[in-house]
Amino acid sequence: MKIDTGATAWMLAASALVLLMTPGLAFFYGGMTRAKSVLNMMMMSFVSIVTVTIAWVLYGHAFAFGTNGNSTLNKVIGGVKEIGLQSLINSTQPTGTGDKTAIPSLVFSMFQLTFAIITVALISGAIADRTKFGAWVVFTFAWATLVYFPVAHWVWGGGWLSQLGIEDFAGGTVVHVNAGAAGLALAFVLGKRKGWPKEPMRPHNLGYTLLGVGLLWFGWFGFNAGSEVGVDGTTALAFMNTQIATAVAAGSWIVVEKLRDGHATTLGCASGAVAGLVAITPACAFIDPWAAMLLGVVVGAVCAYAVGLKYKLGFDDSLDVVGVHLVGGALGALSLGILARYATAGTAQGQGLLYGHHGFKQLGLQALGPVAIGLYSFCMAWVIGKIIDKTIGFRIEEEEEVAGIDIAVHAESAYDLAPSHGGGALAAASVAAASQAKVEAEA
Amino acid sequence: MKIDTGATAWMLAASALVLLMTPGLAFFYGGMTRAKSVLNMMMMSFVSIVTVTIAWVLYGHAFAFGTNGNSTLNKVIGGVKEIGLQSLINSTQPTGTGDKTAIPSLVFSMFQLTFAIITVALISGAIADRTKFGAWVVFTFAWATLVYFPVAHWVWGGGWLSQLGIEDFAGGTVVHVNAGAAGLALAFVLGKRKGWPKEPMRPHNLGYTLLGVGLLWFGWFGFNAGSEVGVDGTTALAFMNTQIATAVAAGSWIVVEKLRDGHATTLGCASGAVAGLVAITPACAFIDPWAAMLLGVVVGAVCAYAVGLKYKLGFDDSLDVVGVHLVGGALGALSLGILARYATAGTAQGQGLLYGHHGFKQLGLQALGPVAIGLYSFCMAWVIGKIIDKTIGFRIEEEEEVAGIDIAVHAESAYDLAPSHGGGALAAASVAAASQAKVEAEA
Amino acid sequence: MKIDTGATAWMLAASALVLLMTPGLAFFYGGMTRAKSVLNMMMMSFVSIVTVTIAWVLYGHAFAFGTNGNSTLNKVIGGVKEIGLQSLINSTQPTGTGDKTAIPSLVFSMFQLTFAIITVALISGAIADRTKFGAWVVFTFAWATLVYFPVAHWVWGGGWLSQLGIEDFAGGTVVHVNAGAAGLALAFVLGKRKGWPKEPMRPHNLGYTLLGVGLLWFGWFGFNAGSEVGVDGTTALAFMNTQIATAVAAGSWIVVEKLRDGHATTLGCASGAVAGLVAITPACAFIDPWAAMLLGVVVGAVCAYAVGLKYKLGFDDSLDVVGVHLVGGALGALSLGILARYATAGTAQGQGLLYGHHGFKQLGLQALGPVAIGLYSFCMAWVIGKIIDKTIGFRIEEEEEVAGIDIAVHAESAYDLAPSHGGGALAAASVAAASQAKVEAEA
Amino acid sequence: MKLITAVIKPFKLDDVKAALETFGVKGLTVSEASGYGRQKGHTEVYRGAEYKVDLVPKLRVEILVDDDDADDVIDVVVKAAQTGKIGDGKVWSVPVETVIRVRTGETGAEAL
Amino acid sequence: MKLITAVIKPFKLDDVKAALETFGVKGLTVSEASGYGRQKGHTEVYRGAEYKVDLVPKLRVEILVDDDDADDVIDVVVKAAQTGKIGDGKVWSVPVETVIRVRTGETGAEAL
Amino acid sequence: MKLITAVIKPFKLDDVKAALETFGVKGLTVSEASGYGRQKGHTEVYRGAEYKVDLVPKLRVEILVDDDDADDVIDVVVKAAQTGKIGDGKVWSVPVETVIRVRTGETGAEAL
Ligand SMILES: Nc1ncnc2c1ncn2[C@@H]1O[C@H](COP(=O)(O)OP(=O)(O)O)[C@@H](O)[C@H]1O
Ligand SMILES: Nc1ncnc2c1ncn2[C@@H]1O[C@H](COP(=O)(O)OP(=O)(O)O)[C@@H](O)[C@H]1O
Ligand SMILES: Nc1ncnc2c1ncn2[C@@H]1O[C@H](COP(=O)(O)OP(=O)(O)O)[C@@H](O)[C@H]1O
Repeated sequence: MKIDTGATAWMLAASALVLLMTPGLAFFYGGMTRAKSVLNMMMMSFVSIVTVTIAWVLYGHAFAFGTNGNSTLNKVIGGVKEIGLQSLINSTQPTGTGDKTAIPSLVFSMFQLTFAIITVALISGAIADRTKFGAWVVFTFAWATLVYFPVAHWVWGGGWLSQLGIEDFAGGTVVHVNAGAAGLALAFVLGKRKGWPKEPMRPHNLGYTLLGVGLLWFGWFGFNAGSEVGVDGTTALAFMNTQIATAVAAGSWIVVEKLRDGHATTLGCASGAVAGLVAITPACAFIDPWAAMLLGVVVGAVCAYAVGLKYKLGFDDSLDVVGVHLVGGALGALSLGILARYATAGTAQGQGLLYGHHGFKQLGLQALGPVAIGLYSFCMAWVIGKIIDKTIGFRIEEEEEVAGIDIAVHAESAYDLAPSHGGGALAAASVAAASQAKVEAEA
Repeated sequence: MKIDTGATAWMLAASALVLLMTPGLAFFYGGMTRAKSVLNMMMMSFVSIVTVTIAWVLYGHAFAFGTNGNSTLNKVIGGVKEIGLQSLINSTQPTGTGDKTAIPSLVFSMFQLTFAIITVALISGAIADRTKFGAWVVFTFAWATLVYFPVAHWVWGGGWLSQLGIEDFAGGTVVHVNAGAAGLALAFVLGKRKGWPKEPMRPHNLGYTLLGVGLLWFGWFGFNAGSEVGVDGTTALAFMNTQIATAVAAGSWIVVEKLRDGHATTLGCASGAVAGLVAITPACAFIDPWAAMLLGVVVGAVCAYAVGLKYKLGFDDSLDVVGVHLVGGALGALSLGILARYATAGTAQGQGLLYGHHGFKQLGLQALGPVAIGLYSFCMAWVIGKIIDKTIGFRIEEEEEVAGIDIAVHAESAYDLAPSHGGGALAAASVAAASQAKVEAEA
Repeated sequence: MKIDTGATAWMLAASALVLLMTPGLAFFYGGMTRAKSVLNMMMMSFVSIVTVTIAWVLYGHAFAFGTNGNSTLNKVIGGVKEIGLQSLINSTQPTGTGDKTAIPSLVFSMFQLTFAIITVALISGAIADRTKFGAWVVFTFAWATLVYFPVAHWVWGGGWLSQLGIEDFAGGTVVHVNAGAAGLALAFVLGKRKGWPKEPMRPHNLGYTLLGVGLLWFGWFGFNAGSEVGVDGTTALAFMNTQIATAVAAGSWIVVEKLRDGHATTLGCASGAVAGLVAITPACAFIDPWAAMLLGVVVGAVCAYAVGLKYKLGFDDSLDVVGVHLVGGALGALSLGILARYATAGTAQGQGLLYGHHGFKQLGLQALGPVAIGLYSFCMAWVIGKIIDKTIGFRIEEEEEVAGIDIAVHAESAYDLAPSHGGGALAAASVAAASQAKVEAEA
Repeated sequence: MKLITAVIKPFKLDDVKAALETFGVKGLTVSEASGYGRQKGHTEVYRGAEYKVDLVPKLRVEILVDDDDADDVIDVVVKAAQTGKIGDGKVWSVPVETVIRVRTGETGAEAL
Repeated sequence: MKLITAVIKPFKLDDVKAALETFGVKGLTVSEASGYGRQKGHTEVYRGAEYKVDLVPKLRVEILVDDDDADDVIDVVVKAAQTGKIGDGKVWSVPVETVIRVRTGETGAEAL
Repeated sequence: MKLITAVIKPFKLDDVKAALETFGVKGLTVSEASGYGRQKGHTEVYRGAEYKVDLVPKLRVEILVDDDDADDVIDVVVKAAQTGKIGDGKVWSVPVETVIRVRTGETGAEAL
């Protein structure tokens, strides 16, 4: 098929944008931890790029988007032909615009890879400050393989959920419910941080968190508007709705805060924006601007309360992966059952309660998606987590946790800002570069 | 009209780029405040995204770019058909390249929305450290509605200024003079910060400021080269000229500093780059590379002096919105009257003194633009500001200002970096998570 | 030729992406210095944007990509027609996709300009904390003029190296070996920092370094996939391979660290990613995904050891420009001699040992490139550096170095974070805004 | 009047504050410090180069008390700050000649 | 010799420095501290969870003076640091046995 | 028992620590401070406005020692911290009444 250079240009840009979201997430999360664990938090995101990329090239693309020629088996898993991505070179993939043009298959693969990466990275927010790094590396491989790749296949690769007619434009369930449920499971497997919730664990650098939101918001345009895999009016609608729901949800969250706590906070604004991004993700291409606004109002307010649940229920979902991604993602997916208007252009297929003839059926389907994926992901993450915990151990020592995971696990500290003689007198001046000998010996 | 996927791809990317400029601005500004007010400074930018997006969807696009069928009324304001943006779905907008291709109207709307957002956010630099957050929210709605939307219509929506023949490619007057004049008005309405100019108020984090400049520079390519609304040689020229003027102005500013103060500073380099970006904005598509260079030299030097004016005249334009945006924007707009060569391809229409047959007329028009828009914006901002001040109050209490607006208004502090036991012993160790009960009670 | 709007859209985006890499580099490098020299480190990057842009417009493009009509002279240098870029307006440049479409010449020029900028900026990592700012400014002009522009011509502008058949898709030799060799030369010219290697000089802000890596990685997609100058399957392959090698190299580096030092570090992950980006640069469009993976493994491990060389050999390449860029770039260039499969589509031209009929010849050529360019760059940088050192001096005073270059050279300090009364009581409270009078007097 | 200075582990501050409040001491002044002693610091690694950081983060607490209370307060602090592990810190007391409350100019016991 | 220590509100440092200079004191040493006392701290809110921060930023100023000047210097500091509002801080003095200027090895009054 | 306090140039800390260790002192407590005295600070410039920063970064080292060692320790510190340039700092000593090791409750010389 003929390559549409315009569509491809957009998908190249979109791929880069979505890839940037993971460093963005590293800063969003990193700013919320304490100064002694920011590096570990960021490393959990960065290493997800490493591990998921490797898994993707080796078999991830094949499992998620390959075909295996067996229509029953194909309901649950892709194929093997795409292993190593070799077969994608010089092949093309039709755009989503229905005009018989294509983009190079490797661009599609790259775009999808970035989704897999950030989904895995999102989970890490639930287990801040206390996770063995090696265990996390193992978990990312296992969960991507056993959960993300199949689930992506179910919804986007022609699997059973898509065959049922479930709609998820850019990943409300595949990405956010999926990651949120896994985060919840790991929060249980790892248990509470020492001192939680009695000890205060407030964000150490809200500038980083805002930077993260800025990059996430920016990248999310690629995430959502790129999911059309092409350039047309749907791309445009997805883009605009993303902006609307995000801005409105940020506003909604801080209005709730102002009324409830007396202050509109920076972290609330940032959290609201992310909640809006999450909720609009499945719906962005299917609903009207006013509906995006409505969704923004609802998700901003709901999530502003949902993040308090963990105190009530007593699980230490440290950075609110559940309250924002699981709740927000489910809400967005569900909203389609009511508000979807453009699900499949020109037909009632996939339309919601307000527009479709089979509205209740779609609403049911839209509820089934989060439930099925959420349950699957929760159970699998719990099992994987438990196995890791029983074998190599999933949690660092209590003393390391108190002293700070950055130094214990990565042998680094994030900041050395003291002005005296530049570079932290208290630290640097008392430091001995003990290792040159060692380095030399080994080099 | 047929959608040009290439042009659309660029406009999608450009829209994302310009949206990123507002978080970029948050960091540019945030780094220049003191540590006790950085969050508030950033929140003024972020909340502008919220409020202006809402206003834009509801009526902003309609007011700025709609038509109302009445040619006299249309000189000053757009229409109402586009309210809610519903009518833009599946409609298209011709590209600026004259080849009968189009982009989806919602992409154009999104692109323009990002301009409205950053224009409003720019104003906040004039009133750092002392502004009631609720009052700022009200101001953003009012000023966007009464000033930005109409002014955008006058120049870009077919209104009276464009009918007169004023040229402003990407917003030297609509964005920068407009915001600068409003900033000046608010600096008068709110008055000086306690201690200004006697007390030192030096930037607390120049890294943030440089990050902001990096993101602004990056995003500005979308701003300027996106304003062609299409992809052709003009887009390319706008892009290149943006780079040239910005780099040269940054250099020009630090040369002035080196000669005047003995040091080339980081903040000077950053400020010069922004001044260059501002000045080239109206002119980027109309002038030659050598002229962009000349403009860069002039604006870098002029603004390096202009930021000192506030001490002389005694108004506390805290982060130099006037010295950089009003002065730089006016200079750029004016420069067109002399240097413009390609204003309307193939004709003398809009050419400057050096090239056009009607050069003096164009120079006059180019002077009229900043004056008319500057005056209108200044007066309206002053009136809106005064009304807000007399009703809900525009300024925080003196004690809150001394203690720091972040804690007073947002109940947050930006940094908690102390290494002792991670997360600021002096703060965190002495904190009690008093609120779980409250959260639970309310959740 | 007809402009391909899709290809142009991608090249516009790619140009913006590559431009962003230099601020990204500023943060990557800045985070690794001590707190007292971060601003100077960043300024060396930012001012490179200024100086190289000026040189590029004036004569850089002409020297690198112009033709002079003399085929012998043209082996070593471009022409003069493009001086001032005036002749590029409204002209076009064929895309690299062989389909007879074009992009505006100014877009190509802008894209190439961003390469020149970052190459120069890369060098600064070798001479952190001790370089006179004015001397650096002079050096950037001289080195860009005498080294970068000719070398770019040799490889990409039709010069002698390209005529020999050397392959370098996106700049493994032109950018990385070139910059690395110059960095090595300057490390010798300037000598060691006071106290090196006995005194500890650990990174002061690893968050900045990670931010830098995030932006570099993001921008590098433009760097590599943009080097196709068009949109086709090759663009897609370059993009995907960039991701693969980078992720794998980051992983490879931290595995080496874990085994050797006991800890997988943040800086190691960041460094590995950059090493991967460097090594894949020349090869990205020519090799298979599995080969990109292999290259990633090798370069991550090799560079993890190469950065220790400076201790052994005793030169203070402060931020490891040699260990990462010279070594990584040479490795990538060399790898083509073995792994290249798609160098020129459909022919054995340029294929490596594994595929080509003339494999050893290509391997020899791929060794020649780094050697020739590395030697030329090293010698020229040494000579330029020595001349600067003997005339205006290249190094700051020892006392300034101890006190910190930021204050000595730029009269600024990067951070003022103390919470007491906001904005650093210890600093700000004791400061007197002595200069208003002066400013007024001069304004 | 005595000035009691305690160098303690940072995460013990809350306990010390609580114990002092129970005892009846109403004020104190804290500052960040770093300690060097039997307790070892840690090692950091940057690009393979190892750095020994042998200073350990501590807090330095100062409490002005009446002569009569001094011994009791020292006791209270020592008990509250104790973990039994190396690095728990030191407490010492120094005689003070005058204490003045800046706000009112009160001196001596009134100033506390 | 006496060591006078003042815990003051940070924004008063300039006034204190100026007053001391007028009086004739040429040097001092300052460090960041946090105070706990009658003055209340503030509340921070993160995602609806409230944190009470009850330490208030202060500066800790140390001035070495001759015995004869001690009372006057205390006076000067108290006056300059006073705002009359809760939290103005404390000033106290402690007897010092030796003072040495590191640069020259001078001791006693010469060392100041 | 004596408390010796030294205000020194930050980059001298390593030398001081080494010298004390050689002498036999096993522990000390350090904190960041800023000094004001004969040594001038520096000037910073932001958008053409000049700021005089007249406080200079210093470290404040506290060492508890036995009465007998006090003079020697002072000597050791002064020698190690000396550069001979203005701003080298001061060392002073103050009598201490009690010292307690928090971990064990030991007092006096045992506590050091
Ligand atoms: N001689 C001393 N003078 C001042 N402070 C000391 C001295 N010895 C120890 N300290 C402080 O007490 C802290 C704890 O001492 P350390 O020897 O590590 O453990 P412990 O007191 O439990 O034996 C040190 O970190 C240091 O701050
Ligand atoms: N007993 C004490 N010992 C040491 N410092 C104290 C003591 N009481 C108060 N302070 C210091 O003095 C500061 C002011 O005390 P506070 O009780 O808040 O106000 P005021 O002195 O005006 O009554 C405190 O922040 C603290 O730093
Ligand atoms: N009277 C004083 N009280 C307390 N500290 C002082 C006093 N005078 C000087 N200092 C401290 O000693 C440091 C060095 O003093 P300074 O006058 O600059 O140099 P020098 O001691 O070499 O003459 C100052 O920075 C300050 O921290």
